[in-house]
Amino acid sequence: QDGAPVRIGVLTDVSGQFSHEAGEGAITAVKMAVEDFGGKVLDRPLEVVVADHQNKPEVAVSTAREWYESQGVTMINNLINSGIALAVTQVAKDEDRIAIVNGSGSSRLTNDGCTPNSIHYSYDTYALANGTANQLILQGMKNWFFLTADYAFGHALEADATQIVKGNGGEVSGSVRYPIETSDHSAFMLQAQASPAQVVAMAGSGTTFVNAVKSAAEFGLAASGKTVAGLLVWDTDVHSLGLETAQGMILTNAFYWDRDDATRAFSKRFEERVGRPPHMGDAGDYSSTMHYLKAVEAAGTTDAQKVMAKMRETPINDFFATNGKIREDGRMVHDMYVYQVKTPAESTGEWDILKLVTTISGDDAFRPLSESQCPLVKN
Amino acid sequence: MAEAPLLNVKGLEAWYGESHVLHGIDFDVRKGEVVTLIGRNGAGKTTTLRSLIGVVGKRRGACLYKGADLLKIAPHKVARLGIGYVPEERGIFSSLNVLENLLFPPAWQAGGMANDEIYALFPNLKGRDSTSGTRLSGGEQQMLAIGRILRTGADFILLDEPTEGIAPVIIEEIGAALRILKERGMTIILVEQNLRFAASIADRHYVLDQGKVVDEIPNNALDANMDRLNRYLGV
Amino acid sequence: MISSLEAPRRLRTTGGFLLALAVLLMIGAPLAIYPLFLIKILCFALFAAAFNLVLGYVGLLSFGHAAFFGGAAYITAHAAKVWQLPLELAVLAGTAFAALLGLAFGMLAIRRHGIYFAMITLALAQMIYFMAVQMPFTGGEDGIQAVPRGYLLGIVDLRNITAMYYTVLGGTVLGLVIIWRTVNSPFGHILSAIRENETRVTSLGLKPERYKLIAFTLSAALSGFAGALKAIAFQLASLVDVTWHMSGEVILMTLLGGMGTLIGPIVGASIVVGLEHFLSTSGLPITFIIGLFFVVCVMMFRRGVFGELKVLIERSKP
Amino acid sequence: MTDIFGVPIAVLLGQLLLGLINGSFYALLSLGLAIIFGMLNVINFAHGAFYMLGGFAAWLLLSALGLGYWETLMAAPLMVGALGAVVERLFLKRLYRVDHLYSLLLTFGIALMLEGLFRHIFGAAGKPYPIPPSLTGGINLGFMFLPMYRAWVIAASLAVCIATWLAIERTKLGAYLRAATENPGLVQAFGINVPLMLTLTYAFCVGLAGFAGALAAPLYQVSPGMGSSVIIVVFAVVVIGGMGSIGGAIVTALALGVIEGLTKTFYPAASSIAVFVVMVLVILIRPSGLFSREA
Amino acid sequence: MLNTAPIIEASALTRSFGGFVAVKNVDLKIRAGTIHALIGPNGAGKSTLFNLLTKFLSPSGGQILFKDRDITQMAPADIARMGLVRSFQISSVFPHLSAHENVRVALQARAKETFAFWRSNATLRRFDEEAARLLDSVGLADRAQTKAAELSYGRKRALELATTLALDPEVLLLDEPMAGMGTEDIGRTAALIRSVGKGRTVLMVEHNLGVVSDLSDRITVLRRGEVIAEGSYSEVSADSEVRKAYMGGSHG
Ligand SMILES: Nc1ncnc2c1ncn2[C@@H]1O[C@H](COP(=O)(O)OP(=O)(O)OP(=O)(O)O)[C@@H](O)[C@H]1O
Ligand SMILES: Nc1ncnc2c1ncn2[C@@H]1O[C@H](COP(=O)(O)OP(=O)(O)OP(=O)(O)O)[C@@H](O)[C@H]1O
Ligand SMILES: CC(C)C[C@H](N)C(=O)O
Ligand SMILES: [Mg+2]
Ligand SMILES: [Mg+2]
Repeated sequence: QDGAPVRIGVLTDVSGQFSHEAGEGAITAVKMAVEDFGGKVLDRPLEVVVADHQNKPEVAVSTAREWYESQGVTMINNLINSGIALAVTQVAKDEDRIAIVNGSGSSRLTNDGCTPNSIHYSYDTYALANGTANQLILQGMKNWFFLTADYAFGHALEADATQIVKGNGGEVSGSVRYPIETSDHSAFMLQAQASPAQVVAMAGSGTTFVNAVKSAAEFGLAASGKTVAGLLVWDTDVHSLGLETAQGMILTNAFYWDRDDATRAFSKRFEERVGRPPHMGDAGDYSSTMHYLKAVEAAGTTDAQKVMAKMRETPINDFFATNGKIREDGRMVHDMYVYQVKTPAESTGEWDILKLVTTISGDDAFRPLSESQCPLVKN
Repeated sequence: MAEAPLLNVKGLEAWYGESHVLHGIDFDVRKGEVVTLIGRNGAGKTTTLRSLIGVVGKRRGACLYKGADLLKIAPHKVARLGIGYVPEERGIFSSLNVLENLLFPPAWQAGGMANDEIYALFPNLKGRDSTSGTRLSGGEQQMLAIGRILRTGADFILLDEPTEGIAPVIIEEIGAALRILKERGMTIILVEQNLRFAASIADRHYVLDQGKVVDEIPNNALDANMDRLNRYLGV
Repeated sequence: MISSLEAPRRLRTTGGFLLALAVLLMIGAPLAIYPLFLIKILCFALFAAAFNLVLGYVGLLSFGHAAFFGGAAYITAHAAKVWQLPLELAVLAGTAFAALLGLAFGMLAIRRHGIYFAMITLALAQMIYFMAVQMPFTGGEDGIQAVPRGYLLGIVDLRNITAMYYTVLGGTVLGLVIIWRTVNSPFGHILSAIRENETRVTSLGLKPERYKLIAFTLSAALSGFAGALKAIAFQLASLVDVTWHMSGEVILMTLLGGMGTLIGPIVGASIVVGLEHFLSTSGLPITFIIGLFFVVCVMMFRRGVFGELKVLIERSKP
Repeated sequence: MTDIFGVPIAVLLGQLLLGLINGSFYALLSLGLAIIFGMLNVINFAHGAFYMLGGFAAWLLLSALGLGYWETLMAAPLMVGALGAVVERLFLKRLYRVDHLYSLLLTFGIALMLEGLFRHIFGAAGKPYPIPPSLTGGINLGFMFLPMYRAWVIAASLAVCIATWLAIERTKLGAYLRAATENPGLVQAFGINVPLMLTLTYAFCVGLAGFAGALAAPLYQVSPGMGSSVIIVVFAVVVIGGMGSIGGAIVTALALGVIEGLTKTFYPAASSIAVFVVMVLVILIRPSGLFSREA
Repeated sequence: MLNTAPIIEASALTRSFGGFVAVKNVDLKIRAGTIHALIGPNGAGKSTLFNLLTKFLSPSGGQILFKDRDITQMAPADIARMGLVRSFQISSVFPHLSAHENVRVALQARAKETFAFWRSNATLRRFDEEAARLLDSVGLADRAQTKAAELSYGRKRALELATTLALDPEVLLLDEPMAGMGTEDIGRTAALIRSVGKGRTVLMVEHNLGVVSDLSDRITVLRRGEVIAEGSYSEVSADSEVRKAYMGGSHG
């Protein structure tokens, strides 16, 4: 026990479809946190172990179990892919170790899937949909059209946004659900164009989302006076689309590298190692690892419940969050930001892509505890 | 005979995978001759023809044709020398119809038969143009296989058991056709089980056994050598 | 391909010896290797062996076996979690579902040959896949988690990983025995005759479709059984198991090990699962390497690892 | 304005046109696939990967060499075709004699390798390829806004498809190829250089996929996964049309594009399955496909 | 013997392919216990007629009675089960099974021991003796363990015959059983057909007129899908129509 290394696992998608939303970035971020922390905790060396779950839940579950049971891993971070995040958090509960999710966005992680051993840190679908919908309604755009990826994740985004739209007196004039394998969205663009909606909201992620935005540009949706909103947009998506295509899009994010001096300082170091600035997942990976290590130090043990308690009671103040706090459902509550994609003319660099529209305070951003179905929440 | 043979095969060996099938075949064919290869089942007759045309994997020896060694030139160039091949299994393409099968082999030389002549020779083929090649009856496929080679202008033809599965009347017709071809100066190697048929057109017979040429019998000496022949053929 | 129904005695003894060795190894394995990993190997070994029943012994290339494997996993997971059926019934439900699905697929596809068979099974499996994406009970791409493992026969607590391991081992051995029995039975004899020459079998007064359908259904059921065991052991059911990539992977396992042999698919499954596991922490591009394996295997060991071994044994002692 | 099941006729017309455009993509891809199957007896699972390569080739030529759209559209298929020739020479060639299971697995492996490699190098997110300035904007057809680029796509792909079809069906090349599948030795014995012909055919068909990829680059993100998402549908097209029937592949591709487009309008949830439903129905009724030679 | 009742009775049997009529209004009666030969020029429709009788092709018109039952609509496998079994013009064996196993498959089919997947292979041993006897009867006793694919062409034909006989059919349909056989094999096969023909009905297609004249009780001559003559060998070979259409000048 004494002197045995404390291990932190990064379980992520290194080579698959989510690799640009996690993968190398996540691994580097966690390693940076460990280095910045000094490479030791409780006088024991810190080690980072990494596995590529290949988006296969069994690989993730057996790796997680093996890590927790026999490799001395006390915390697993990142966990992209909602199916995997939901499964591994259950493993963490079974094994009484800790899992922190920065990759997956599924708000089920703090709802019906919550556990006392897991934290959903960086963002979730509820906060993203909520932020963007609120902002656009505020600007007076009350008539919405949804273009939704036809799977649980897309449905959740759409449902969360719809609730806000309707709750604020807006209306949804149409919604199409595109099968997740679709690469051609032109059929839906015609429908969107024919609808009276002011906002065309894209509830999806990844390549299909990117392709949908491309079609929107091609069919001149913006030119015909509609606003395109992305309900889950990563910086990397915007970069990959190019500003020409993505300009003007409204989106919500948990982090943007160019927000202030602190974010820029971290981002500079990160970019040197990865070749691109960090996005909300990377920043969350770093911040949460740091928070975890501090809690271990403070608790004087790696015991999961004691560390969890420490993490909950300590507010998070770093470049990522101001006064962030972890609720009993595992949600890390912090401010969220609504951005708009810059026009090519406004941009001064390759990654100079977003401009801030507004900040949403943490308490307004995330699903209120009163609506939670998490059994850990007593209400 | 002063004239050099058109084809001179020397020490031809051939293999199927690891099995050594021909163990040194020697024979020659002069221009305008009909020569048969006879022998029991499995003696290597078909393999000899296949070696000449280049569809056997591994070969050794020499097959000089008009001075060029057939073993040394690329398989697809053999036909361009005017050599035509009618395979034992007929080789009708099922994905092509009768007409396409007939027109299939490119005519590498002038002097081939016109389609009408071929139809006159094999009336069964007439009017069947759009039937899929292998839907023809066994005998009709044989006719098609011979017919398509006659189109190409080949003047040296390798025929592998052209009478198998053919009705007696048509065997007679094929015999007549071959005699006409011979008169036109065509050279033919014929592999045949039907001795009576072979005797009606051939000049000489080579007897094969276990991958070797074991005897040569001129056609006019056939009757005199019947006993010897029957011994070779295991009758 | 099996060359003959009755392997030479020497080979049979070697095969039997290897099998006994394998079973002994598997019984002792949890001492050395992480059990959950072994469970995964077992489940995929059974899946590949079941798949091989149709590919290797009937000569039908199914490109839709993921539907049985993954479909059964969903049903089992749902039965155990939502209907709260006892373990045995949940597994049975999954297996039965796969068998019915296999029967249905089979009835639609069995008369077709070669690539058409492969494509129909693929199309049908894709339908199952899209249903799994959209039906509420499957949880879409999230899948079903937190499936209770329950108690074997109401007594043995399967939350204990060792108990779980031996349960799966038992199930796998049972499945393999069924496959072995089928292949080496009068029925299996007819199957290989059908693979060799279907028309001739018809002319002998038998209806090949019926035999193929039974074999296909059995294969589907056993694939489902493998999927059901996996759902219980891993406590989840996911979309991955019903994708066409999974159907492709099981072909790889079978081919890699050696199709038409009983041990081949087991060897193949171990290699693929092991590779996946090893590569996950290697930092190498996994898809690329799996692809490379396909290519190398097709170009160099067409008979598969076990198949090549068998040939070596046959050659070494003439 | 009149509606059909709640869909305005104008939108419906638009959907038909868009379906046709998508169909013409399927046609380019399934054409090559059908020829490769029909002539080489190979089930080319790598077809999608070559399509992806076409896209990447275009992107690389643009971003690294600064070539213009038209140059890349010419060069990308050539590059992909050359790679195809290498693949055929090194691997496929040795598998013609064995069961087609093996060539299927080989090409499946190659597809995985290419996809894995490109994801490793270029990441999963994909790369943007802008619509060339000469083809931006659109035409207002009255019933819909048709982006110029899509009009160009349909024209270009149909022209290429028809030219290919003519080249194969109206010359003896088609007969040579079909015969070579059955009995390469004999075709060779008739004086035809079969190995060369097969290599060129594979290279050409794969080049067609590369052309489709380059053509698609401005429409869809150039990403490593772009091939694997269309390949299955394209397979279905070929099976429905009848393996090896070239005209059949083209007609079926267009028809399926339309069917898929219409399901996207009326019942989007089913649009991914529509193709497979059609496929199962067709195979049950006409086992070897709608346009195959055999009954 | 020639006066026994017909066991197969086909009437007005017709089959066309597209516009081409391969079998046209054929009436055929095969009497039980006879060896009946079917001859005719290439493409006359002999193999097609075989395919129709065994339902490997469906007739476009006409009716087939077998043992007084109408089998026109039956499936090929069921017809085989009723005792009407065929061999193929192009030899049709199970190439990777040994000769012994080839025959055993047929014995299994006859004994209906085909679905038992729970039973051991050992139950098949009971067929071994019978299989050996059959192989012996076609001269393959020493080849029992050879894979069918490795047998020479003539031996494959013999194996095909043994497999067909294993079903103990009442009626045997043989399509060119001698094709491709060497002279020695032809003699043996003819003797075999004669001996199995006792107590059975045999219908065969053959171009070897020596064999036909030697074996057959009755001959039907087909030309362009139609019956042009029927009778004993001497009757048929005397028919000038037949000589012109089929035999040619040198036979007789
Ligand atoms: N593809 C093959 N693979 C292996 N051995 C073969 C192959 N083809 C023929 N053989 C063997 O090669 C030998 C010679 O065969 P070949 O076909 O040349 O005989 P043949 O004289 O033409 O006989 P037949 O009169 O039966 O046609 C035979 O022993 C045969 O078994
Ligand atoms: N599936 C088919 N499609 C078109 N034509 C066919 C088909 N099957 C047979 N035929 C034609 O029907 C005729 C009769 O064929 P069949 O095979 O019965 O002849 P056969 O009497 O057995 O001749 P052979 O003695 O040459 O074997 C032939 O002209 C053949 O081309
Ligand atoms: C990568 C994410 C944006 C989406 C993914 N489905 C998840 O929830 O994990
Ligand atoms: Mg021969
Ligand atoms: Mg016939």
